[in-house]
Formats: sequence, C-alpha cells, structure tokens
Amino acid sequence: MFDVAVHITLLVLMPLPMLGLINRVKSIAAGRKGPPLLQPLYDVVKLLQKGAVYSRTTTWIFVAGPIVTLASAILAALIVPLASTTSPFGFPADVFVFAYLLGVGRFFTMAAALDTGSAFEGMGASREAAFAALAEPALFLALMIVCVPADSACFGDAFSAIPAAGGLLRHPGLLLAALALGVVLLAETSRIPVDDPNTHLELTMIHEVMVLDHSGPDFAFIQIGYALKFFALGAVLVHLVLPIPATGWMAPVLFVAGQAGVAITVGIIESVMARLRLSRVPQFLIGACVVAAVGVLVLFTGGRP
Amino acid sequence: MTLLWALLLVPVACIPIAALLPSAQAVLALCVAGAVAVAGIAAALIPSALESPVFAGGQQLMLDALSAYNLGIVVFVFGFSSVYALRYFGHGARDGTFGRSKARRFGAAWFGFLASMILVLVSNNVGMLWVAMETTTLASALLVCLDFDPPSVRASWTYLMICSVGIALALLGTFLLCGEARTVTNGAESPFLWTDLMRVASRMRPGAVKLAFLFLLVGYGTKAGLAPMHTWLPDAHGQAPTPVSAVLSGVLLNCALYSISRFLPVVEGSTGGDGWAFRLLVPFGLVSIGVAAAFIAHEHDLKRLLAYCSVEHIGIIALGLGLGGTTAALFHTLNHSVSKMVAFFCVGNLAHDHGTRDSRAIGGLLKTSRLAGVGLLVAVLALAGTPPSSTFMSELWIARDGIAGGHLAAVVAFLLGAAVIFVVLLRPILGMAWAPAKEGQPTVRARAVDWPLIVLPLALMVALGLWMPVFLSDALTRAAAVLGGVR
Amino acid sequence: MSLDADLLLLLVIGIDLFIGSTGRLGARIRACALQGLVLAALPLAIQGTGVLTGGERVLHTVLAVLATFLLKAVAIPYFLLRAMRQSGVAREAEPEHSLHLSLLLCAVLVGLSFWIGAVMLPPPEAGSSPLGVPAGLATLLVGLYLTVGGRTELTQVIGYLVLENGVFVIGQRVLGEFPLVVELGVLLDVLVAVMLMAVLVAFGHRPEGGSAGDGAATPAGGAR
Amino acid sequence: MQGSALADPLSRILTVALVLTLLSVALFIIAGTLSALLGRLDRAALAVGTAGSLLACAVGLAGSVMALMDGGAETVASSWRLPIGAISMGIDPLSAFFCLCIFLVCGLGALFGAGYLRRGWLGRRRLAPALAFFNVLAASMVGVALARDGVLFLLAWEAMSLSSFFLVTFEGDRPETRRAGLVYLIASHLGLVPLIVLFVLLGGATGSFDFAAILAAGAPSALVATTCFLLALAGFGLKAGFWPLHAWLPEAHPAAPSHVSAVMSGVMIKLGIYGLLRTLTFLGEPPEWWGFVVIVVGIVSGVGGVLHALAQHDLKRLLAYHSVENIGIIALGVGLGIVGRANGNTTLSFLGFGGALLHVLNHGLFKGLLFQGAGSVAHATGTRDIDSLGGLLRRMPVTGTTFLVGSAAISGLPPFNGFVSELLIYVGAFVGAVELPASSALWTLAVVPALALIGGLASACFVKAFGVVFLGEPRTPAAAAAHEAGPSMRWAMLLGAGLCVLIGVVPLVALRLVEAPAFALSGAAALPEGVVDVLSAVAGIALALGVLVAVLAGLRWALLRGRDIRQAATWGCGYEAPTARMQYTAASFADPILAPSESIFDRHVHAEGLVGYFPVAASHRRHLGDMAADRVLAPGVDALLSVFRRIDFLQQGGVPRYLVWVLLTVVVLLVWQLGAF
Repeated sequence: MFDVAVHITLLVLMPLPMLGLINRVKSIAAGRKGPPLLQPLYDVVKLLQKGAVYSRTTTWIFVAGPIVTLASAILAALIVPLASTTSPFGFPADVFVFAYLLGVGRFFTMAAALDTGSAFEGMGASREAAFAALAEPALFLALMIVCVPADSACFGDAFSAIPAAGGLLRHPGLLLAALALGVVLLAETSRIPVDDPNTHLELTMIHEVMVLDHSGPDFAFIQIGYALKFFALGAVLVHLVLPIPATGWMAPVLFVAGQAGVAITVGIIESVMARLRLSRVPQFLIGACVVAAVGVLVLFTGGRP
Repeated sequence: MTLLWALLLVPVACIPIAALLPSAQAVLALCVAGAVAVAGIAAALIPSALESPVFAGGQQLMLDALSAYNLGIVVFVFGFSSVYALRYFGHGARDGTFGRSKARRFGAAWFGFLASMILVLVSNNVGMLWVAMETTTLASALLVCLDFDPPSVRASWTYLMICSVGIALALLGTFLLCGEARTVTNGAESPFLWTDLMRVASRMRPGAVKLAFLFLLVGYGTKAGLAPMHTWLPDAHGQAPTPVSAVLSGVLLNCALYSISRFLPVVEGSTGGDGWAFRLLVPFGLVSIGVAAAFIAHEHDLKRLLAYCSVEHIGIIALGLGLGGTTAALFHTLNHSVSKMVAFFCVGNLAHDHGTRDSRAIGGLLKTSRLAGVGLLVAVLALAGTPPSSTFMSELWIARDGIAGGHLAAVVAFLLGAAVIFVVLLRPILGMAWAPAKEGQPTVRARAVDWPLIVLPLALMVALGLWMPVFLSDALTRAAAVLGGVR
Repeated sequence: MSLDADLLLLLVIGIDLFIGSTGRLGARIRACALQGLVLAALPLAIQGTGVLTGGERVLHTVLAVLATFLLKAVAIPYFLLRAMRQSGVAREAEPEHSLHLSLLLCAVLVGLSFWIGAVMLPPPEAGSSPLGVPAGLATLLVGLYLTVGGRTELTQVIGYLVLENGVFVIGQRVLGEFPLVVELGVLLDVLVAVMLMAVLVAFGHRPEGGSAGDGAATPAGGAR
Repeated sequence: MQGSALADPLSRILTVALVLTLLSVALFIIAGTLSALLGRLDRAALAVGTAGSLLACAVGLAGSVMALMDGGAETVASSWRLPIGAISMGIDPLSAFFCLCIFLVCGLGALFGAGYLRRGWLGRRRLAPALAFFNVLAASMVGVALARDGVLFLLAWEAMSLSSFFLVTFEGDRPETRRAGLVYLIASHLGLVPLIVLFVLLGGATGSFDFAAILAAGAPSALVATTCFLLALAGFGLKAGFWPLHAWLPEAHPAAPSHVSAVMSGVMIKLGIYGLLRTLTFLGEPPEWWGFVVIVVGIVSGVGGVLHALAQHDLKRLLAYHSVENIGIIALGVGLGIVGRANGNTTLSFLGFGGALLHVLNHGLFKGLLFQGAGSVAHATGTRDIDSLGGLLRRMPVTGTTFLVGSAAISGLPPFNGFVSELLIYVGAFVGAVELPASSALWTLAVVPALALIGGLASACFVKAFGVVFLGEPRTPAAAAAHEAGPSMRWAMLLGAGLCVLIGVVPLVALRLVEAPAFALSGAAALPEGVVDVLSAVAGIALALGVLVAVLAGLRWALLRGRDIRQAATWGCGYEAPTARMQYTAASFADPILAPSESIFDRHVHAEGLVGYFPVAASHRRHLGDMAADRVLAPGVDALLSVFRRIDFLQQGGVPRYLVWVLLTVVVLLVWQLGAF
C-alpha cells in the first residue's frame, strides 16, 4: 500500500514542476530569472477554471482527444516504476502496453487536431505522425535492450535485473539504450531539437500547433497529459541511467534527483541547441534507431548478462 | 463383323446420295440423318470393341479399345456438328447463298470426311491408315474452300500443300517400318497389319524402327498440328465454315494424333519399352504450348484464336502421352474436342450476329447475344482449364502423372504455359464481354436449336469435371492399355 | 538384279536433274510424266519377266503398273498442263535462282543421297538394286527442294509429285511391293490432291487472286 | 488430431459441427442458385440471397464454434467419383477457426451488402449475379477450409477465385474495373500453378491427393519438403498478398463492391494463410530458416504495404494496401511459430501461431468494418477520393464512429482487438529473443522494431484517412451533401465495431478461440504460462482506460457546467476567411513520412509551380507507383509479350517457309537422335 502511495504521490506532484524546471534552466541559461517552478501548475489550474471556445467545425472527437490522451498518459505513468524498481501497477509484458498507451494518446491528439479543419493543425498532426512512427522502433529496441537480459517484458523485472554496480557503464548496451531513449523522449515530447515548444511561428510547430484550438479545461487536460508523458518517459530514462534500489529511502531521493537531472539536461539542450530543420528530423530519429539496434547487437554478441 | 463394314459404308454411300439430292435443305437433312445413323452403328459397336477388338475384312479392319474410344468422340462431334451445319447453312439455303451445287459439294465432302476419319480409326492396315489420313486432308480441304473466295482458297491451298508434303514423310516412315517388318515376318504375318507389327515388334531392329518413327511423328504430327508444323492450321481452321472448323479442330487433329499413338507401342515393343518414343513427344508438346501462347497473345480473329488453342491442346495431349499420363491424355482428348466444338459453334453464331469475327469489333457480348456469349465464355473457360471443367481435371491428371514419372521441369513448364494461355485466351473474350455494345447492334435471341447444341456439351464438360462415370473410366483404362501405359 | 532396274533408277535420277535445271514449267511437267512412266515400269524391271508367270500375283502387278502409268504418266500431267494454261502462268517458270545454281544444288542433293545410302543405311539385300535408296532419296530431296524453293504454286505441286515419286521408289526398295489396296489408295490420293491443287492454283491466279502462297500469311479480318 | 474421435461420446458434438458447417455450404449454394434463378426480380433475389447468406452464416458459425470448443478432428469422405481426387471434407481446429472467420465476415458482409446493393444499385444494374457469386464465394471459401483432398481443395480454391473475379467485375463497364479484373484473374491463375505442383508433390509416389494419405505417408524428404514450402509460399502467398506478389490486390479489392471488398480483404486472402499453415502440417518439423524467410516476407510486406497505403488517395485502395500490411503482420506471427517449432520451443510457437491466427480474425473484423465504412462513404458521396471528402462525421455519425473504431483497431491500439493479436506476436518475438540461441534470437527480435514501425505508420495512415475523410469541413459539395448509410449497413458496421471492442476488452475469449488450432500447429499441449496473465492485464488496461475516460469526461462536464462555452471559427492564426479547400490534404499529411523513403519508391510528381509575379493557377499531383507492379511485373509482362511478338516469324512467308519448318524439324530430330539408331 505504501508503494502505491509513493507512486501516486510522485505521479501527482512531479510532472508539472518538471516542466517548470526546464523553463527555469532555460531562463537561467539565457541570463533571466525565469518563471516560478510551479508556473505550469498555476497555468493548469487557471485553465481548469475557465470556460471554453469551440470551433464550429469540430465534433465530439475534438472533445474526446484531450480526455483520451490524458487517460492514456495517466495509465502509462502508472505502469512505469518510479521510486522503486517495480511499479505497483506493473504486469507481464507491460512494456509493450506502455508504448501502445502512448500511441493511443497520440492517435487521439492527432485526430482532434484534424477535427478543427485547420491547415496548421493538420500540418502539426502530419509531422507528429511521421516522427512518432520513426521514433517507435527506437523506443522498442531500447526497451528490448533492458528487457531481454531480464527474460521479462515487464518494467519491474527488467529494472530489477539491471545490476546495481557500475554506474552508467553497467552494460555498454544500456548506455546505447539510454541514448536512444533520450532521443525518443525529445521527439515524443516535442522538445528541441525536434520541435521548439516556445516557438511563435505556427508553421514550424509540431505539438503546440496541434492543440491551438483547445481551450479551458480541455487545454488543461492536454497540458497535464503532456507533462505525464514527459514524466513517464523520463522515469524510464532515469532507471536506465541510475541504479535506483528496490526499496528504502534512497529510492525516491535518487528518483527525484534523476528526474530533475532529466529536466535540467533537457533544459540545457534547449538552451544550447537550435531546432533541426524539419527535413533533418527523420535522420535524427533513424540515428536513434541505429544506436538502439547497435545496442541490441552488443547485447547479443557480448553475451547476455 | 458386318457392323464394322456398315460403319464405313454408310457414310460412303451417303457421298453420292448427297451429290445427287435436289435441294440444299435435303442435303443438310441428309447430313444429320447420316451422322445419326453412323452414331447409332458406332454406339452398337463400341461396347463390344472396348471388351475385345472387333475385326472385319480378314484382319484389315479392326476396332479395338483405343479406336473405339476415339470413334466415340468422332461420332459425337460429327453428330453435333451436322446439326449445327443445318442451323449454320440453314438461312443460306433459304436465301440462296448456300445453293444447291454448293450444298452438294458440302454434303459429299462432309461424308467423305467422315468416312475417311472412320477409316483412319478402323483400319488395321498401316498403309490404309495413311491412305485414309490423306483422304481426310483432301475431303476437308474441299470443305475449307467451300466458299471459294480468295481467303478460303489460300487457306485451303496452304493446308493441302503442307499436309500433303508432311504426310508424304509419314508414308516414307510407314514404308521404312513395314520394310523392316518384312524382314522379320513369316508367311502368315503381314508387315502392313498393325496387329502383326505388334507381334513381331520385338524382333525388329530398334534403329530402323526409330528412324521410321521419326518420319511418322513429323508426318502425322504435321497433320495433328504439333508446332512447329502447325503453320497451316490457323488459316484452315479460321477460314473453314464453322461446322467444318468444329470438326477439324475437334476430331481431325485427334485422328492424326491417334495415328501417331498407334505406332508408339510398336516402337516400344522394338526398343524394349524404354519409353524412347513417348519421350520424343514431350518437346513437341511443350513447343506447341509455347507457340500457341505466343500467337494467341496477338490474335484478334476469334476462329484463329480457337485454332491456336487447338495447337495448345494437341500439345497438351502429346505431352500427356509423352509424360506417361496416357489415360489422362485420352481423357483430355475428349474434353478438348467437346469444348472446342462448342466454342466454334458460339463463335459461328457470334460472327453471324455481329458480322465480324474480330474480337475488337464485338462488344456487349453477354447482352447482345446472350446464349452464344455466355456459351463462348464458358467454353473458353473450360478450354483454358478452369475448374470444375473436365479440362482442368485432365490437365491436373497429366501434371500428376508427369510428376510421378519424374518430369517435374516439363510439368512446371506445361502448367506455366497453360496459365499464360489462360490469360491471353480470356483477355479478348472478356474484352468483348465488357466492351459496350456497338451502335445499332441489336440483341439477338438464340434459336431453339442453339440451346441443346451449346448447353448440352458444356453441361457434359462440367459434369465430367465432377463425376467420372464407370463406363468412361473403363473405356479410358482399356484404351490406354492398348498404348501400353496404364496409370 | 537386273540391269534394267538400275538403268531405270538412273533414269529417275536423270529426270530429277533435268527438272532441277529447266526453267520451263511445261518441260518440268512432261519430265514428271516421264518419271511416272519410269516408275510404272520399275516393278516390271525389278521382278523381271517372272512377273508374268506368277499366277495370282500377275494381276496384282499388272494392275499396279497400269494404275501407276495411267495416273502418274497421263492423268496428273494432263491436269497440271491444263492448270498451267488456265492460270496463265508464264511458260518460263521463274528465275528463282540462276538455273546453273539450281542444277548444281540438285547435283549436290543427288550426291548427298548416295552418300547417305552408302554410309548411313545398311547394305541392300542381295537381289535388290543398290541404286534403289539413293535414287529414291535423291528424288525425294529434289522434290522437297522444289516445294520449298519454288516460287510459283505449280512448281510446288510438281515438287510434291517428285517427292511422292521418291517416297515410292524408296518404298519399293525396302518393301518389294505393296498390297494392291494400299498402292491404289495412295495413287488415288495423290491424283485427287494434285487435281485439287491444280484447281486452287488456277483460281488463285485469276486476275485478283494474287499469290496464293504468300497470302496465307496474312490472316483474314485484318487481324494483324 | 486428438486420437480417434469415434470412441469418444463427446465426438457427437464434432459430428454435429461438421454437419452444420457442411449444411452452411449447402445453404450458400442453394441461396446462390435461387438468387441466380430469380434473375430479373432484383428485389426477390436480394432478399433470398441475403437471407440465405445470413442463415448459412448463423448455422455455420454455430458449427465452427462447436468444433473449436471440442478441439478434435473429423473427416467425412463420400463415394462421389471425381475424375481424380475425392470429395472428402473434414473439420479440425484449424479449419474450424478459419470457418469461424469466414462466417463472421461473410455474415456482416451480407448484411451490409443488402443495404449497399439496394441503395446503390437497385434498378441500375442486375443484382442477381452479385448475390449469386457472393454466396458461391462464401461456399467456396468454406470449401477450401474444409477440403481434405488436394483436388477438392483446388476446385474450391479456383471457384473462390472465379466467383470473386465476377464480383470484382460487377461494374465491368468501367475501364479501371476491367483492368483490375484482368490483373486479378492473371494473378490468381498464375498462383494456381505452384499450388498444383505443390499438391502433386505432396502426394508423392502414391499419387494420392488425400490429406490423410499425405499425412500417413510421413514427412517428405528435406528437398521435397523445402520445394513444397517454397511452392506454398509462392502460391498461397500470391493469394494472401505477400510482397511482391501483392500487385493484384490494390487493383482488385477497390474495384469490387464494398461488401465484397470486405470479404475479400477480410477473409479470402486469409485462406492463403490457411493454405500455408495446412501445408506446414504435412511437411513435418520445419527447418528454422523457413521461419526466417517468412519473417522477412512479413517485414517487407508490412512496411511496404503501409508505406504504399500512406501514399494512396483512393480510400479503398488505401485499405487494400493495408491488407498487405496486415498480411505481413500475420506472416510475422507465422514465421515466429515456425522458428519456435524448429527449435522445439512450444511457447514461442504457440504465441507466434496464436498471434497470427488471432490477427487473421481481427483483421477480418476490422478490415471488413473499414471497407464497409469506405463503401458507405463512397455510396453517400459518390467518390472514394480522400481529398474530396471531409466533415463526414457530422453527416454520417454511425459510419464515422465505427470507422474510427476500425482505424484504432487496425493501428493496433488498445483497447481494441488489433492490439491483442499484435501483443501476442510481440510477446512471442520477445520469448524467442530470450530463449533461443543468439543467432535465432536476433531474427525473432527483429520482429519487435518492425512491428513497432508498422504500427506507427499504420496509425499515421489511419489518422490521415479518418481525419481527412470524416473530420474538418467537407471539401466538395458532394461531401457536404452526404447522408448516413441505411439501417442494414449501419447494423453491420455497428456489429463489426462491437466485435472489435469485445475482443479488445475480453481478450481471453479470443484466446479460447485460437487455442485449439494454435495447439495443433505449435505442438503445445497447454497454454504457455503467463499468456493468461498478459491477456488479463490487457483486459484490465482496457477497463481502466474506459473508467478513466469516463471519469475525466465527467470531470470535464462538471468543470464546464454553467460556464461560458462559445462557438467560433477555427483559429486561422489571424487569417479571417479560411475555406474548406485550405485544409490539410491527405497527400500533404503523408508527405513528411514518404519524403524520406522517396529514394526507395517511385514517386511521380506532376507539379506546375507558381510562375511570375501574378501567378494564376498551380497544381501539384503526386502518385506513388507500386514498386512490385512497376519494376517487376510490368517489365516482365512486356518482355514476355515482345518475345511472343518475335515468334511471329513462324507464321510468315507462306507455303515454302512453312515447309522449311517441317523439314527443319525432321533434320533436328535426325541429328538429335542420331545416336539412337
């Protein structure tokens, strides 16, 4: 019961501030003070209190989009182990379910975007679809690198099986997996260098442009869902990189530190890099797939642990 | 046995009668009556001949299982074609385009053709076999140029010339074979009688027999339309009046192939049964299928299309014999004859309704001439070997026997060729079915007589594809036993 | 073996060469008739005078000789000559090759036949002419050359006749004699075939008829 | 397969099942014949044909479910005298499973077809042929599944091809339909060649076509077995639509009436999979590399199919390419099953075959549903061009919603059925990667990213299809004037969608259906451990998703209650006069995905750019040629035809030339056989 409580607490408390942390890091890097860490939370609360404006073109799909996206993000985040090697909500083969839950959310976000009939939102959906399709193999390959040695396609078993000693170099394949997963994280959550969440030109946006027409609670749902997705993918990355123990007080501490590290790293990347040209993004993602594939080969040729 | 003589003499007697009858209608009626009479006699003869050979005229005439089986096909196709001739020439006879003299010429040649084909089948004397074979050429050449217009005369000329020269080679082969046999026969045996040849076969020198068989194969093969000696065939079959085309394609080719197959057991007996003669048929079969595919692909004249299709089927039968599927090949003979006959009937009706045989000029096939159109489609499907037609079954059977005999490559080539032919054959037919009807093309109602002519044989084809009657399988087995191969 | 038979067979070969070397259709047809005559005489020569004392076989031989003579030496040439006149084909056959070349080719064919007869076939039995097979083969080959190389239909028909003669000579060599029915049947067939051919040729050479042989390649209905 | 069924009293169930399925065949044939006989009475033919189909499907469905639950095998042979072969039919789990798919999809197809034909064609075209051939198609498909004799199998197989050919050419007066029909006919007949050789080879020396005899003769030698396998892969693969043998599929399926497309894509091509699986049962223990071959075929088909689908503008053509993709997914499962079988790993083998079989059922359901949806759209708007549609969800709510369900299912998203079967294949691949030696494990592991990529692309493609067709504003007046489909069409789609959701939410039921055939194929005796857990978890996730969505929807409702909700125009980023034509099109949507693969595929772009200072008009059209058709088949056909044309010399030159051929033959024979004398 305790682990459920910890899990849910982290799930509720962490995601939105993580986004704030990224913005904070970027501000500092740009020499500004920046908004408070909890600014995303304030935004969401404000949105939840507002009314809404709907396009006359839209149908129920437009309304369903944010709801389904948020629901699937919540489930995905429940499945991933957080401050422990296992998740209280884990089950066999949950790795595949996790990836597909993200897919459900994406599907409905894109559908809702197309529901507006706006060329901009269609453009965003189109790019999202293309990049997600390319990111998918990288995500699965990275997850396989973790799961195959553990003989189980369950996050809990897989993370438990990662040997604690050795830090980042616990296994060379793991490093490559983390690298690939990092790229996937940036792509799936639409961060630089794939997408610039702060851009003001709709023509260059991906995620933001898809949700242009959402307002009020719907938009709040989308923001929460987005944060959860970032949080869940970040959690997987943290587990690959940091030896988080199964139990004990170290686990939440390490986890929170790790997630903060993810946010800070993303913030730094966003500060020092520019967005890639759209036509270069597929190359970036295919690169991630190749990295992960090399990781698999390393895993098999190097003998499985 | 007198019935055997009657079988031969009834059509012979009809020749002068046909030449003397006062009107075209009467000649056409005689054609039907004569064909029916011959069919009746044949029906009486065939069962006993299947049991054991029937002889007449000393040993000169013989009807054994193989010839009885072929005879059955001949009288069936001839009977239907005679009825069709009545329908085909009927309006010509009424409006004068099919005049008395033409009708007489037709009637005489028609019965001469029938008589000579029957003689091919019943003669035990291989010399007479040759004579009869050449007579079929002459009689049918007359039929081909019945209209005596330039194209038909040209076709008839080509036919006559090629087949006469070709078949002269068969005569040479016959002489060589009988000459060899003469050296080993005793006084009681004749080197010309097939039954005696079979008896002395093992004593003949294989080399000489093989040489003779080569000439027989090419000679009769020319008549059978095996590629590359088939060149006369599309012209002749295309230009002949449709009832004649049906008989030419339906049974004349069979008779030529029958002549070749007669010699197979003799050669085998001489060479010790190593299958040399059978194997020789395989390349002819394959080349025929390939050549037919190539020409069908570019052909638009429906009758020539069917003529090339005959080349294909004769090739398949030869291949079946060559690969050891004797029974299957004989079954295929029946299937091809009947379906080809119907196909020609339908094309004849279509050509009449639409005034052309060019597949590109005909449209709305299934609507404007429903019976002939559907009939042609079904007949061509059967010819192309589509299940559940009996053609499919016999082709499958040949494939099975071929592979069981270890001829995988030949069978694959055969099946691929057949598949290509399926496509190229069906393409123009479907084109006619789909194309919109030409302007001013009226919808033609089929005549009452067309229904049995077209529907009955097609129903038979489907029925035989799904059900093998005992008597037919017996007949096939016995006929195949004559050739020395039973599977 | 009688000298007569050898002489007759040499005559056959000589006629082959003549047919190959002449350019005139009429001469060719008449040479054909002469060859028919020789062929009719051949059984008599081979079997010698014994033929006339053999009882039942006499009738057979006489009938065969008569039939051959009547058909091959009289009837068929007559029909061909008539067809030639009717079709109005130029008397000069055709400049297919130069006639020297044609003669040379025929000579080569004759040589080839002798070679085949000597090398490839078993030696003849005692009592039959050694010239039988070469002569027959030579006739056959010359006949084939005429059918294949001939540019007018009548030349082809003549070629067919010569070819048939060659087959007959070979038949006689390997068989001695044929059953009467067969022989008559073959002769009748040849007759009717030639008559038909003659009729067709005559028709084909009516003003609009055009060349029969070439026309066969172009299908009806404007198919190609 | 489980011993003598006769001794077992329970086998009566099996007998009843067999009788019921045979009865359904008879019912199909009777209904088909009756509707054909009714000829010009279109309404009567429609009623009789549809009622007969539905009755037959109901009867057969009962029979096949009974047989599946029983799990045994029973055969009945008749003394009917075919020229060769025999009429011998039987049922076992594999047959029963495919029968189940056939009955389900055909039943829904017939239901849909009743409305579709009545609304679309009544009075404009004779309906009797469509109904007669539909019933014949269904009967022959069941015949294929039940045949226990090679000849009967081929008969039913060809009847299936032909009846579907006549259905494809239902609109034979349209040139593209004719072309499609011809291509289809060519393909299916060429596919028959390897099958004939296959069955003859299987019969071996005995020359028997009887399946029992083939089985009794034992596994053939390795060479024969490999030949048979490759023949089956070619012959059945052509029907199934394996890349690059699929070229006929995107031509034929769109040309058929939609309820027929549904049946063809939904089950007919699956009988190719059935044939492949059935052949495998004759060949003994397969070598491992067969599985690798099938996996590679699956990957190529899956990725190739979905990429081509993305490029399509024609809704039904798009769906047809997705059939290629899904056949690829099924092949992945089959390949895994073979690898498992070769390695004696029953878990892998069960998951592979089970996943493949379940995907057969699932694809039948959602592809049937999608084709029906496409049919409704085409019927309502008169066009299948995706870029001419839009905004249909408002006008056709049932069609749109069910199409959405189908789209999500085919994209493999939870909680729909496509996810369940793909998950089984994922887990199978994972088991293979874990339990097999490294050299084999890499092959099975390759399935995981491939399936992920296929899934991602499929989801992109269906967002595009659903989004552009049903969402946004109508792009043409025809789309704006669209109306909802008729009641029987709606019911068929609703039922199909319901089944998609049912299997997704209660996957254990589906597992129960594939259990028996998967046991038979994999050699497993019991469910591998964990499978039930995984599928229960899937059910749990589906439930959780449902609950969460409901809760969130309630929350949103509560939040918005009484607040200011306004309607406005779509935000145009400041542009105030957006028109429907400005919406993103399907072609633009697919462009970012297709652009990277441009070097692989032949993409033809016809563009007239903007020229000058005051450009008047510009156009941009794109067309993705089918690689297999453009680069392999078309040149092949051209080459063959040109060879054929060159043979013409045989028939030129008249008598002298003809005689040369005769003589040449003699000479060649003499020279060839010189040694024989």
